[in-house]
Amino acid sequence: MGSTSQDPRYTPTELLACVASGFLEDGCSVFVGTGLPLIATMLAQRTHAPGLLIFFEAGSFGPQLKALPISVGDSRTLHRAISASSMHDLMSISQAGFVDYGFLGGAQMDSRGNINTTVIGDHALPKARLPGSGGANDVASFAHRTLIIMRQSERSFVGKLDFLTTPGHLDGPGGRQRAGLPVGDGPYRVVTQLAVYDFDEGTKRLRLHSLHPGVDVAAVQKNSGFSILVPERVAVSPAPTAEQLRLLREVIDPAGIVIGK
Amino acid sequence: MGSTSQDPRYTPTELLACVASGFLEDGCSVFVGTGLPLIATMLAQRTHAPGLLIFFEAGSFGPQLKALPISVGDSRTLHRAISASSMHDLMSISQAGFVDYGFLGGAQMDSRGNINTTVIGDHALPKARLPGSGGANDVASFAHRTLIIMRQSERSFVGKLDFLTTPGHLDGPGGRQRAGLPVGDGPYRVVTQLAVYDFDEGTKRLRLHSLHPGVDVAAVQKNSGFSILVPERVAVSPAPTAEQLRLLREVIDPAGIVIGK
Amino acid sequence: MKVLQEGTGKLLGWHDPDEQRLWVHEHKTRELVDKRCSVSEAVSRLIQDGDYVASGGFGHVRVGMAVLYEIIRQKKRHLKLAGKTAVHDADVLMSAGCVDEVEAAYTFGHELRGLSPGSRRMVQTGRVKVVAEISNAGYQWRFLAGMMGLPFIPARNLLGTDTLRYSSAKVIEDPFSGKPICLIPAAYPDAVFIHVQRADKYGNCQIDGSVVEDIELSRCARRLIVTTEKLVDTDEIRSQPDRTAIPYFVVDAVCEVPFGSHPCQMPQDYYFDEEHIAEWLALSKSDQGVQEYLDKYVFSVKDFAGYLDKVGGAALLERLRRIERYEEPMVAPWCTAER
Amino acid sequence: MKVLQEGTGKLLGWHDPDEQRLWVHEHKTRELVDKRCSVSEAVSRLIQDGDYVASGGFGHVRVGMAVLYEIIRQKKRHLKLAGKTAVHDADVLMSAGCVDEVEAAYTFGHELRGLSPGSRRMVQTGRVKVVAEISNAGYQWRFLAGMMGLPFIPARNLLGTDTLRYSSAKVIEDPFSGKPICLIPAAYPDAVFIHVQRADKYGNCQIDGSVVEDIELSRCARRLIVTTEKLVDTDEIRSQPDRTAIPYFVVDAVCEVPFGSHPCQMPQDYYFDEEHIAEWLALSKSDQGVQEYLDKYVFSVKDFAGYLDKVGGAALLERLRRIERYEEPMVAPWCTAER
Repeated sequence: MGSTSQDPRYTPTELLACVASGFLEDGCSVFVGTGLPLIATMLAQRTHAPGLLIFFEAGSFGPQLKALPISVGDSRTLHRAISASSMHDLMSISQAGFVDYGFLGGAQMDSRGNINTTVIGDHALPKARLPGSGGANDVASFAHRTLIIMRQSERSFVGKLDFLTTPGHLDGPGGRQRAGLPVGDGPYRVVTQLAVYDFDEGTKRLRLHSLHPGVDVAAVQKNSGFSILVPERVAVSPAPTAEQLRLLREVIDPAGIVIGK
Repeated sequence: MGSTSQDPRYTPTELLACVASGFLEDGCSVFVGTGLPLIATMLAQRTHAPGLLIFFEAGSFGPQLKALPISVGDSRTLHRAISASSMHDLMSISQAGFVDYGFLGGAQMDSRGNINTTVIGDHALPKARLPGSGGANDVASFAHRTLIIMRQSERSFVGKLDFLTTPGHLDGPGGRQRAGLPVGDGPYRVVTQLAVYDFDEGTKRLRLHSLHPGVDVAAVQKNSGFSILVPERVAVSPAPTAEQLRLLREVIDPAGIVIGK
Repeated sequence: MKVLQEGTGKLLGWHDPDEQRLWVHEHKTRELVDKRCSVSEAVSRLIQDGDYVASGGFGHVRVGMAVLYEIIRQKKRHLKLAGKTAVHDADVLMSAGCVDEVEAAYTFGHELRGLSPGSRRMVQTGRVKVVAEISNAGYQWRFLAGMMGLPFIPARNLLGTDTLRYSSAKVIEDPFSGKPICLIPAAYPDAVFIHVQRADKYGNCQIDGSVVEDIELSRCARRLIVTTEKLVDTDEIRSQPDRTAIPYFVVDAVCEVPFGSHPCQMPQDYYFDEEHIAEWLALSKSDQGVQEYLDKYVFSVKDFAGYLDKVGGAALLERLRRIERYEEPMVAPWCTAER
Repeated sequence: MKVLQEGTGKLLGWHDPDEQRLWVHEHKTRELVDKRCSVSEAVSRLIQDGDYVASGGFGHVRVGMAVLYEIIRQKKRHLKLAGKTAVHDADVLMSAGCVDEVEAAYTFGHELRGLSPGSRRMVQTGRVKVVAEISNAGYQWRFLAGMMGLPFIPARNLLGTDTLRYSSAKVIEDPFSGKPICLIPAAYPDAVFIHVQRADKYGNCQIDGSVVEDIELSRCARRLIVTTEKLVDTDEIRSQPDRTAIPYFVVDAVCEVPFGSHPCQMPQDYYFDEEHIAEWLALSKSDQGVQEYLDKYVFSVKDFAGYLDKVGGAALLERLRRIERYEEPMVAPWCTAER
């Protein structure tokens, strides 16, 4: 039925954060929300990407984060920032192409990397009302590449979204362009507690990229409501280093607000 | 041929500035350029309209002017201003309706209060190239009412403009609305060295409103390239007071930069 | 005018720009008048049942909580709410039964703290209707269009999604590039409340930290209540005009409310009161709990000063200041509780 | 897409927003790199013959004169100029023969000082073509559209006039109000130079006084040269982030140039050098005079420091500071001369 044997030295959440942080290159810009994307971003800034240019939607440009912000509008997002500006300024330069990576979470995702954070069930009288787009639609529309970080399961990786909040590859190759979205790569990598995925060029469908240590292909397929493309060769994701774990536990999230979950 | 007998106690320019300043009510807002409109505005702020809200296009909101600015971007426009902002902010709130009076000069005006400050002669190879719209088109489009201050002559009050830079009443009643311009009264008063004019409601043509002391109707018609409507009763403009003249000469423009001309 | 696609969302707070111009001309005085008043007076005079309302700040950062509690205390009803970057503010207001309709960009969530039990229940039981969807950038551009006195602003987001289908935006072919482009309609809220660090009695305001979308929101508001941590002399404003975020002539009322953002954050001053927010998040899991919270913190006190005494007074507030300055660690009971 | 009216003006500096996005992605580094260099190097590297160029500030307020003189010194040719709020800067650049085409909002005038003999003569003799007309608000909204990565921004000015007929704007029917609305195309200048009070070596800039349209202009520029009165440590920027007007990642070169706006004004620092401007206005009445001026102040000196010595050195600059502080009256020889 698939193995997801867990290394006792770290939790699935810690693994997720460490793997995701690896996709942020030094000298790049990232537009980030709260939660796991932020933890991964802070980790990157404190390890291999000290020159990471971080954007928060309330108007923070280029902070050097000291403590975990609760909100993307929290004054902690402005710690040693180069500019405390406005949402208009930030969204404008994003639309104009200054964002390399948009870094998102999601409640539901489909095989094209489209995301739902609006409703589960019917829109008029939903089973579960979720926050809505927030800045997610904007980030996924404007960033050159989108990174998605979420927990995968049959309920979260779905064949059909209840609501398409945020654009991935929409209906497949050329979909973003036909809709009028800005030029860019769209969803680039999806990181879950089990694996890393990318998208097949020809179909823009989710494809396995690397398995986390101890996870096999069967586990990945089992925890998805749609079928995932599996290439011939699949790499193994790097395990967290001791230094990464120390930073997460002692410096970035000592209260365990995110990684304790 | 018409009389323009001049009172030796003041110059035509001083008279112009004093009469024009009278149209600015206390507690109103005025969007103003350099030169005579500014002199008149400073005079109003120092006499009957201390609470005049002055806007300069480079981004000054509500200054209490101390010395005559050379430029509408001059830091002197910011003296005790309530806000030093941007042109975008200022033009935006103007478009949204926060400007009561736009205060303009002009090189040529037609009988509908349309203004030319772009070219004399052919556009491609003009006899005289002028600065262009500057903020004039914006002010005249956005202000609820436009005040125009200029020297009148057969050459400046013309039947047909060489170039319609800035909208007055365009082609007559309803013209502004048909063009899509924001709701407002358009040109409200025109002040020259000879008289004050308004616009006939039915035709939106220039109409004599008051004659300056010592000026008769014939002089007004003679110094115009088009025929000016004359109502049955024409008032006489107030002569400058001693206090107004003192302020102009000693406080507002002691170097005679504008009023010395 | 060929429209390629049209959202089915309800168009809240849009006016023909000419109609809005006349409204500004008649209702927004350019006179320097003393606009100080009590929060109670400001709310009773400037916020009416059925209004389309928006709150400044960022949902739980720099929020005018005194106005929000007063809206609840005065039992305003049938409000239409801008769910712009709505967090704690929107949650409390909806849970209290003041709101009938909401346009949602970010709503029903407390960011890192999880989802909002109170306002989600209101929607899931049909007591609040989400009448339109939009994104955060989209919402602030609604305010930008309003500030600019325009009918719409173009944008390249929303396209291709259900967010667009449920929005009030339209898609046309851009006559310059030939590509589809989204037109986001202006918003002119009936009533807006914004909390700032400093203001003078006329309404000139300074904001520390990000202005978020308050430049735009303050200027497109039909009626604007400013609450301020501190009243300052107008000379202080005029001596540093490049610090002014909101000019007086867009403001209708000024109320001095120290600690007026509690339990939310005031950047560079005090941090979130996470213990209080945790209490709200726990109580708001039921209608009874909401009523208990409101009885305790809103209906049993006369005003915000009474509320501050109740939540912990000066000692608490000093602790929140220390947390904001990183002198004390933040505690997050809502986090511990879940684990 | 039905277009009701289309201006016949030449569309300068417009790109499809997607093309511009790719340009930004490839050419604008997000890395923190030291961008300090000499003005001579910045101009030779970042401004090319035929470029569409724009100057920051307000024409004779906060203008990067060192870059402007260097453009002349390096004999750049066939430039297309944004005549946005162009006063002294545009006059000198056109008179020097660097410019072929201009889009005019405010150009050919020195505000209170009267018209510009030099640049007007260039147009009136056919050596410079005015290829499009626009207004000041219209021009800065071209930059706003550029900053926002949009093809156009709507506006309610220009309508009904020859300014519109000779512009590059289009008129459509607004799908929300049904009324005609003007669409102003984005501008993405090839090269922009902006002078600021303070900047760090990466290009983070602070501006005192009005920012005019430099927020928008800095962000839509394809290549941006910043000159600064003073280089400051990046810690100074990071300690007051709400004072930053221009973030480093839109900047391509940073040059420290004290008194770099002379003879123009630097708000809160030094006033216009009206005697120098009067000399220019007098000399620029003829081609020979222009040549004489340029020989004296541009070609005979190596750089801006040499120029400052020539115009009057430290004593003059101190006097201009005193005038800015109202400690000495302004003198205006161009005025006296006319009387």
